[in-house]
Amino acid sequence: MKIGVLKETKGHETRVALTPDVVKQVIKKGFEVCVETGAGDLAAISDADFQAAGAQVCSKAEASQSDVVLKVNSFTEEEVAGLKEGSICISFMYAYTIPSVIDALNAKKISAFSMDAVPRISRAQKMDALSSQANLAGYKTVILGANALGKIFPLMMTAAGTITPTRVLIFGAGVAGLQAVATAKRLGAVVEVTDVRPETKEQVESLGGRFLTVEGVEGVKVEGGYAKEVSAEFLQKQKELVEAKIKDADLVITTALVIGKKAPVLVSEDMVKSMKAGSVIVDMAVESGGNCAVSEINKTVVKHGVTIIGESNLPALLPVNASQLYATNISTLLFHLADKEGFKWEMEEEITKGSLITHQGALVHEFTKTILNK
Amino acid sequence: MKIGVLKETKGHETRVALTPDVVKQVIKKGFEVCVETGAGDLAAISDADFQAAGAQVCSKAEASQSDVVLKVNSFTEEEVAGLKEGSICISFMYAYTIPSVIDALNAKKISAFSMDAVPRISRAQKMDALSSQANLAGYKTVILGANALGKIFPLMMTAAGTITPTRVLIFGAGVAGLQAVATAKRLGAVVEVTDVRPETKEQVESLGGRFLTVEGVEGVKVEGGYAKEVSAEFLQKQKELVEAKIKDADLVITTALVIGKKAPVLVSEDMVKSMKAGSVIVDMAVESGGNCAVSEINKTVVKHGVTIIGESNLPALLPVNASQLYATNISTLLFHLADKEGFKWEMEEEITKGSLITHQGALVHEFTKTILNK
Amino acid sequence: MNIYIQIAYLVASILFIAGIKMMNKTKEARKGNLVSSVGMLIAILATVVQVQAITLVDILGCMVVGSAIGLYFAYKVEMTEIPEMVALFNGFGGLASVAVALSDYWLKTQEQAINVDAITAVSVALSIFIGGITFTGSIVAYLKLGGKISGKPIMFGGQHMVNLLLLIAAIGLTVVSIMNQADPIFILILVAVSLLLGILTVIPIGGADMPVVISLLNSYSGMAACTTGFVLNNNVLIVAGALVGASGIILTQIMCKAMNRSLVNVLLGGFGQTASAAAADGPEITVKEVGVEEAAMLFDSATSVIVVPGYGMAVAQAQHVIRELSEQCEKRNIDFRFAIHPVAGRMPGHMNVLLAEANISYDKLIEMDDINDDFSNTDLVFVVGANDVVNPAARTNPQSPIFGMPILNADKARTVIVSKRSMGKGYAGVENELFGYPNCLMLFGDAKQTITKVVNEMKEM
Amino acid sequence: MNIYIQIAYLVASILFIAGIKMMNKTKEARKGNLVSSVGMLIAILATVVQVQAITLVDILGCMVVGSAIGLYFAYKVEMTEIPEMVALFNGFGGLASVAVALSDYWLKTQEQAINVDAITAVSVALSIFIGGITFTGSIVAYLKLGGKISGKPIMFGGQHMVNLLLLIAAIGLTVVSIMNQADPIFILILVAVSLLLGILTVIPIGGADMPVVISLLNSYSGMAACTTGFVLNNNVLIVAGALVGASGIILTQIMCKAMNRSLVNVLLGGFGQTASAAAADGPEITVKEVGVEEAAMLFDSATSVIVVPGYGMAVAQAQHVIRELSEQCEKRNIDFRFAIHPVAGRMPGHMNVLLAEANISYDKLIEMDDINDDFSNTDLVFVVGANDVVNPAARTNPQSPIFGMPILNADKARTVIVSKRSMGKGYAGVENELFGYPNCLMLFGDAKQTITKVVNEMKEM
Amino acid sequence: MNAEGLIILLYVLVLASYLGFELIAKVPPTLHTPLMSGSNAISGITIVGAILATNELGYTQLSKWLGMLALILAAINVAGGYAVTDRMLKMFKKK
Amino acid sequence: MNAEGLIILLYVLVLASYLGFELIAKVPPTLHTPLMSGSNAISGITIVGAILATNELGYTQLSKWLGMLALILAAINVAGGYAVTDRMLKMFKKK
Ligand SMILES: NC(=O)c1ccc[n+]([C@@H]2O[C@H](COP(=O)([O-])OP(=O)(O)OC[C@H]3O[C@@H](n4cnc5c(N)ncnc54)[C@H](OP(=O)(O)O)[C@@H]3O)[C@@H](O)[C@H]2O)c1
Ligand SMILES: NC(=O)c1ccc[n+]([C@@H]2O[C@H](COP(=O)([O-])OP(=O)(O)OC[C@H]3O[C@@H](n4cnc5c(N)ncnc54)[C@H](OP(=O)(O)O)[C@@H]3O)[C@@H](O)[C@H]2O)c1
Ligand SMILES: NC(=O)c1ccc[n+]([C@@H]2O[C@H](COP(=O)([O-])OP(=O)(O)OC[C@H]3O[C@@H](n4cnc5c(N)ncnc54)[C@H](O)[C@@H]3O)[C@@H](O)[C@H]2O)c1
Ligand SMILES: NC(=O)c1ccc[n+]([C@@H]2O[C@H](COP(=O)([O-])OP(=O)(O)OC[C@H]3O[C@@H](n4cnc5c(N)ncnc54)[C@H](O)[C@@H]3O)[C@@H](O)[C@H]2O)c1
Repeated sequence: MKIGVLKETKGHETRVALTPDVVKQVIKKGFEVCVETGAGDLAAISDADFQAAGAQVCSKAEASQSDVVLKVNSFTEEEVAGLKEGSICISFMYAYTIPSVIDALNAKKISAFSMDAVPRISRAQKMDALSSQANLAGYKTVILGANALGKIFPLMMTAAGTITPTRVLIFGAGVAGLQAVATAKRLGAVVEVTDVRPETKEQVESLGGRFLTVEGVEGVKVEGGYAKEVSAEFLQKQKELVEAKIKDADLVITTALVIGKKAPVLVSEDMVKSMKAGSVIVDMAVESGGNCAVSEINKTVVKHGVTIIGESNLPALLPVNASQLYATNISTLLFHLADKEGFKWEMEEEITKGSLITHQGALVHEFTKTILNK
Repeated sequence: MKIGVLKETKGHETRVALTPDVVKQVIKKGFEVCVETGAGDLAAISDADFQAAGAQVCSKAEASQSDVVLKVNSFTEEEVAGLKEGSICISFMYAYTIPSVIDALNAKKISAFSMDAVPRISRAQKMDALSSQANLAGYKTVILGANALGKIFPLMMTAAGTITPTRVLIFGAGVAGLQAVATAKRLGAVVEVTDVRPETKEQVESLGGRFLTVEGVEGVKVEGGYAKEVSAEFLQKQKELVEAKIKDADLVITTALVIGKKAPVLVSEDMVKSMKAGSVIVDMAVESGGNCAVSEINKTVVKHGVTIIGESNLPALLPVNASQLYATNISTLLFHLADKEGFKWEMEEEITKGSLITHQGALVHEFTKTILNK
Repeated sequence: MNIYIQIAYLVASILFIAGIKMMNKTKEARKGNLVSSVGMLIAILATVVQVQAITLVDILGCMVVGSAIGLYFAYKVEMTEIPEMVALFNGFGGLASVAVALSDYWLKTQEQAINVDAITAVSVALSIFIGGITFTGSIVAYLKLGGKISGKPIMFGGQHMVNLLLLIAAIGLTVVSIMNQADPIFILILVAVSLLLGILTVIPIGGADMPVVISLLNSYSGMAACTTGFVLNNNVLIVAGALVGASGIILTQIMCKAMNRSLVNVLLGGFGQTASAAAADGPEITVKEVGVEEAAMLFDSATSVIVVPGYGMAVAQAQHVIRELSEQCEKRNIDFRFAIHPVAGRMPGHMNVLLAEANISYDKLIEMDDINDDFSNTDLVFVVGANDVVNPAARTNPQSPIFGMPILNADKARTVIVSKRSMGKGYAGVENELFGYPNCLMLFGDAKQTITKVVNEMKEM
Repeated sequence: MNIYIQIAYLVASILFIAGIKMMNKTKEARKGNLVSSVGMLIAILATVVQVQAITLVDILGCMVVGSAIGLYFAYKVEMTEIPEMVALFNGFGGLASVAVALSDYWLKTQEQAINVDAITAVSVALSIFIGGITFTGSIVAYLKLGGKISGKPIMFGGQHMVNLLLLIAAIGLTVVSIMNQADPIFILILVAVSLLLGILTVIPIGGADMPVVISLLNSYSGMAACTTGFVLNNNVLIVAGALVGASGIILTQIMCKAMNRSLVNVLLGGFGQTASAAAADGPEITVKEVGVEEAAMLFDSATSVIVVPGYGMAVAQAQHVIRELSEQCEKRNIDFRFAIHPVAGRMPGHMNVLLAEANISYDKLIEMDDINDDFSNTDLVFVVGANDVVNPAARTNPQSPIFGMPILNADKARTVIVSKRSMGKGYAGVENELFGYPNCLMLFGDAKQTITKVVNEMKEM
Repeated sequence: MNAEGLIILLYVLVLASYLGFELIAKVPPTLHTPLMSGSNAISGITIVGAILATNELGYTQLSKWLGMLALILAAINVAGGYAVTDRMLKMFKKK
Repeated sequence: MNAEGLIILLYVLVLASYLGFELIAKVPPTLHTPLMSGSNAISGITIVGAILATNELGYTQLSKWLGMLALILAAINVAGGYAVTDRMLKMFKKK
């Protein structure tokens, strides 16, 4: 089977779906690999590197005609047009956001697997691109914040006076949030975290962060690691707690996402106003509408004296590592679904079932169907 | 006595010579303070903040007419024109670089003290603005590098593979270099350092860095904490050592300055070529000519696949802390030289003697005279 | 008595003291045992030279037979059976004291028909009483440990009452026997009562507590020897017996403390059940617990150690004390590495962050794939607050939610110690059968606290 | 002898043992002294009840006089003079032994004109010999310590030879006196020889070594009492004397080790000069060293501790073990903080970075200006590898290159312990006279290594 | 035995017991079992009594038989005890 | 004294000395001086001998005088020794 890797077309994207190391593994398994010229340029991987690893370097058209085509970001309608009828494609899709692409895929009977839909079960952890990318994003968000901030993170007692440590307030202690805690803490900041899931308290503390516990209120139902239902009372109390804390914060990082929904607004404009001049907010959820009311996508804006960073594609700022991890994720999924003879199509198997979006001209993914009401 | 604080005019400058906290102290000592409007804007200090601290906020002209005028960067000829005849000014000057300004100062019989000329003796440590700013610069250089680098600093073993730690190579273990070691180390990098002064080995190791020891060669004479003479043989051996190491480095930071001279070129263009694609160099000495052969002042350039950052004013990227520390430095010097009744003019006193550049219409600073051959 | 013999006894006593003192230190312990055995030899020789030539044959014969039996068993037993063996030997020692005291008493009161003085008589009674308890108690302990009878505590109502009554009876019998020295029946009943009491005090005790019991009985046998010394007016018996009696009590107390029990409980007998840490639900996993001292010993005697850190290490913030552990091991030239599972903890790189904070060199952190083959050659794996990442169900049980997840082969090591607070489950919420494996020992308690204790133990070794 | 009296003596012996044992622990020491004094009371009472009514008055009279003198001096002396006082008391004890032995001997050989057996005679001679040395040796020590004679070692050629000859003479005199018990001259010469030997062995010893000498003489006085026990065939004297004799020797050895000298040197007499840790150059600073045990004790008994870290902490990478120290202190509810000097280390914030790495909470780090007034209320300041930042010359000596630099007022604390490797200078290259202050103790050695030892000591307390 | 004799034996007993306590107070846990076993061997000192008891004529008398029984048992205790302790301690030798 | 008696006294001596060694082995340095002083007071046990020696009639005899001298000295040692030790130890009390 021939695997094609396309150069990303989305603005700001720097990642590439396979890296030379992983290409070698893919070839070892008996696949052929063909990479679009310049695909790795922005991730510091040259065409020569790919060739050295055993891949062919070819034109976009040629790569698109492979049996399986890999990408990081979802395929556009034009890209789908270039694909072979009945072929297979794998990438992040967030399928519920792109109904027209789904139609295009179905029209060409292309089977599409989505990386973001791989179920988060234990044995699929190696394919969990959401985690791998969120982890990097969590690190990067702190570096971005540290870079934008007019002060240093650690406490420092010097001859010219004492510099107080930067106070970082983090919303959401998922994968990205936790890595942000760890990174900010290493750099010497005082880190406070709020989350709706009670078990995150222990996790945050295990990294040296302080958890803002909403006292005396229950009302959070957790299902499969995700907060399913949060009572209004809880949210109100949480907001009051946060409002008191955000005034002192130098850097605010928001990471709260709810899959398939608009991100909750956690930092209102009033809160922004209450913050100190010169402080910084990094909104990681800006692509799904933002956790901060005044963040703007892919822009750094200054509002009420506060710098608000709305970078939508943080992993793309770490192209080397992000590509490396994504390549492992996607190749692991590939090896799980297929061998050199072809795909296994075990339609009832959990991972296949969870990640397959379109197949034989139909939208088969339950969750996407629900959201799109199809 | 009335103290004036001017808004900085140099491009990229964000600092301000006094901060509200320090203004309070100055006023407590019996001085009057008058700050140019908008002086603190870029350091997140509003005019209102200054007023709250007891300072008047006034026009540039008015502030310039104070008995003592404070700035961060050296006064320009135009600024000197606005000063009162026979008044006193204090700022960083690097006097040997600005003969024309010196003439202007002398013409108006202005006594100028330079912060960079304060002798680095124990009791003057609180006035040591070189140290306080270099320290911040050392931190910032790592943050800049981390932000520009396409990978993360720490070792990370994840389900999607292991990310190897970033290798940071630092040239020069002065104040800035050491802080860079500390910061890179905390973020999880593997840090290697080269310096000509042998005692820096212990200092680097005390921060967890590895020191690249040039084996079997002596030839470094240290005087007053500065390397005075380095043998050619030593430099050659050091270069060979570094050439071997720089190939593996992801981030190179150069901090080697020699006061009153052009900075030594430590990273040649060949070395840059030998580096991996995607790696980053931050040249802290870019203002004095650069430690890297291909760095450009105030620009970030990509050469041979390597990103080279030539930011000349790193402390200005941390305006809050940089202003805070600088204000302490400059006010401490002020209190040392004067009380509310006026200046003491103890001309033989070490600090006065060391930092006074012009006085009563003449250039009186020995070192500056030597360099300018006056 | 000949002065030289007396001096020999004094020398023997000194050698016993020196021997015990040397057995305090790991390095000198073996020499200490030798020293004390030389003392014993001297004491025996000094005694043998006193005997009549005509009985010498009997004496040597008995000694040869006894020694042969003793040596045979000492060298034949499996290493794992040593505790039983010690118990058995100890019982013989107790019975020997009974026999000596009875012999002397019988000789005087029955055969020579003289009345012995009260002090001697009381000594005889004490010797019989303590020796008798030691004998049967040790035999029961021997049987329990060897699995020849059930290790479970055997209890019945009023046990304490019966013991008390027997004790009172023993005192009464002593008094009566002194009054009527001509009639041997009382002293014989005393023998029977002591033997019974020995059985009754030990049967209610569970198998896991046997080491403490043996230590206590060892102390008793010393006391029995000591009282025999009073019977025979012999200093070396008094010194050696008192030494053993006192040191045995202290040792028992130390062991009790290590097991969280009070000596009073032990002395009263019937100090009950083994603490059994049963799993909360699901298929019951029977685990073996290990104490901090034993854990320290296991580290001390290992040549290679792999630490598997997990989320529990992060929760306990045990990383710093683990570094101390690594320092202790490195001091002993033990190969010490960390096996980092890719999803250990709750975020990617969780373990890396914490171990870096504790200043553990990157070289020591080995990826799963690189270390997984090394586990089978490793003496000791120390699992610190990890659970799912070492759960063999991921390899073997297709029903398990973690089936298919690659895991660290911790179970393949010679010995595994798991530090966690309870039988609580990990993130995936599944039982971990590793904990019940024969090579796995549980070190319960907060990781930071228990490891601190282990490190302290190691520092003292 | 009456059995009750004997039992009383036994009880007294037990109380002495218990008392000494309790004096091992700071908390129980005072009670231990009481326990041993009760033992003494019992022993005295048990003896007094034996005496004839007619001599009772003499005895009570002498005891009252003696006790009054003893108590008077005990309560009168200045605290600083206590060592002399102990030496003096000790000398009296030695002389008392001489007198008792001589009295008994005189009574028997001269007044009752009987020949005593060899064992008793040898005991008498030993008693006189040891007691005599103890007496004059203690008196010399008393005089030296009190400054009544020069504390300098007084030496002359052939000193060792003279001592050896006197020793041989003493042995000869003993033998001869046993042969000719009727002639008291030999035993009287023996008295003179012992007294002389006591003087000669102590005069060559310098004043600084006197504590060791007193400890040794204390041990001798115990031995003298012990031999007196042999003379009088009295167990309590033997037990108490032997206890003191043995414990004194061990104590002497411990003290020697703390002072880096060998016991052999001490026993031979003339073990000379004080070791003085002199500074390399510049004005000589005389410092007091402290051992890890004592340092641990000082921590243990402090209620507030401030740590002053400096560049040496960074070099030694001692931050982690300092965290352990802080944990030990916090366990004891000792207020534990860090005073961070703004230029400690070699870069701004050097200490901050390292202490953060060791996970020390930011709250514990106090800026110089905020903590400088607290030093005078602090029990213990622990300076770890800092030098310039605590150098009082910055305040007092306008010639010093660091004059005018603000420093941490470590010297104001009740006690200062300085951990550094040697008398090496700091960055500024100047001598630090703090190290010679009376409240300052030097803990020499690599900071990480020594503090680890201190922490280990504390864990065992 | 008279009271005088008893007293002196009590001295010995008390001192030896005290010494026993002191000696063990600091033994590392690893050595608990060997120490127990080693001191068990010492408690076989009864063998001295057993020899004296066997030092009888006339096999018809119980005291003789008891003595011989004691002697065999004590010999087992002593020989076996020392040997097994030694075996245990041999294992502590570092490889 | 006969050899028999000597032997038993030697037992006592040996055991007590050993005990003395063991008891002191771990004393913290702060307690060195008080311990020295306290055990010095114990060594005043000679007072028992002194009492027995004073228990003589006839002041004309040297043995009596020596006894009284001994008794006074020993009493000084005992009373002064305990008192001074106590004073020292009082200072160790935690504030
Ligand atoms: N790394 C990631 O990115 C990530 C993200 C999300 C989920 N996960 C999942 O998390 C799991 C990680 O496995 P793991 O082995 O590291 O952890 P784990 O399976 O969650 O087990 C942690 C164990 O630590 C013990 N523990 C908790 N606190 C302790 C303390 N103070 N002292 C001692 N022990 C303590 C708990 O047992 P007791 O309660 O008995 O003490 C628990 O069994 C995997 O299932 C993985 O899939 C990982
Ligand atoms: N912070 C800054 O920005 C900066 C920058 C440049 C210069 N300085 C200067 O550096 C000095 C800092 O003062 P400081 O008190 O921190 O340090 P210091 O005065 O330099 O003294 C450090 C001491 O640490 C001891 N030491 C070295 N290694 C040790 C080890 N392994 N274990 C124990 N002790 C060790 C040394 O004594 P031994 O050799 O006897 O062990 C030395 O006396 C000031 O004079 C300051 O002006 C500071
Ligand atoms: N294979 C695995 O087992 C695996 C791998 C990765 C993640 N996970 C789990 O998946 C879950 C989600 O991880 P993620 O990083 O994708 O999270 P996410 O990006 O979906 O959400 C980020 C965090 O924001 C929090 N949040 C939501 N609403 C909030 C509000 N109003 N205020 C504050 N916080 C709010 C969430 O609770 C979550 O912790 C976690 O439980 C994680 O442990 C499991
Ligand atoms: N008050 C004080 O005591 C005080 C305060 C601050 C700094 N200092 C001392 O001043 C000195 C200089 O500090 P700085 O930060 O201003 O240094 P700097 O900026 O002048 O130089 C930076 C470093 O570059 C090194 N360097 C020079 N040529 C080099 C080459 N060819 N290769 C590699 N490295 C080279 C220098 O040795 C120095 O360590 C240090 O000794 C420092 O400790 C003293």
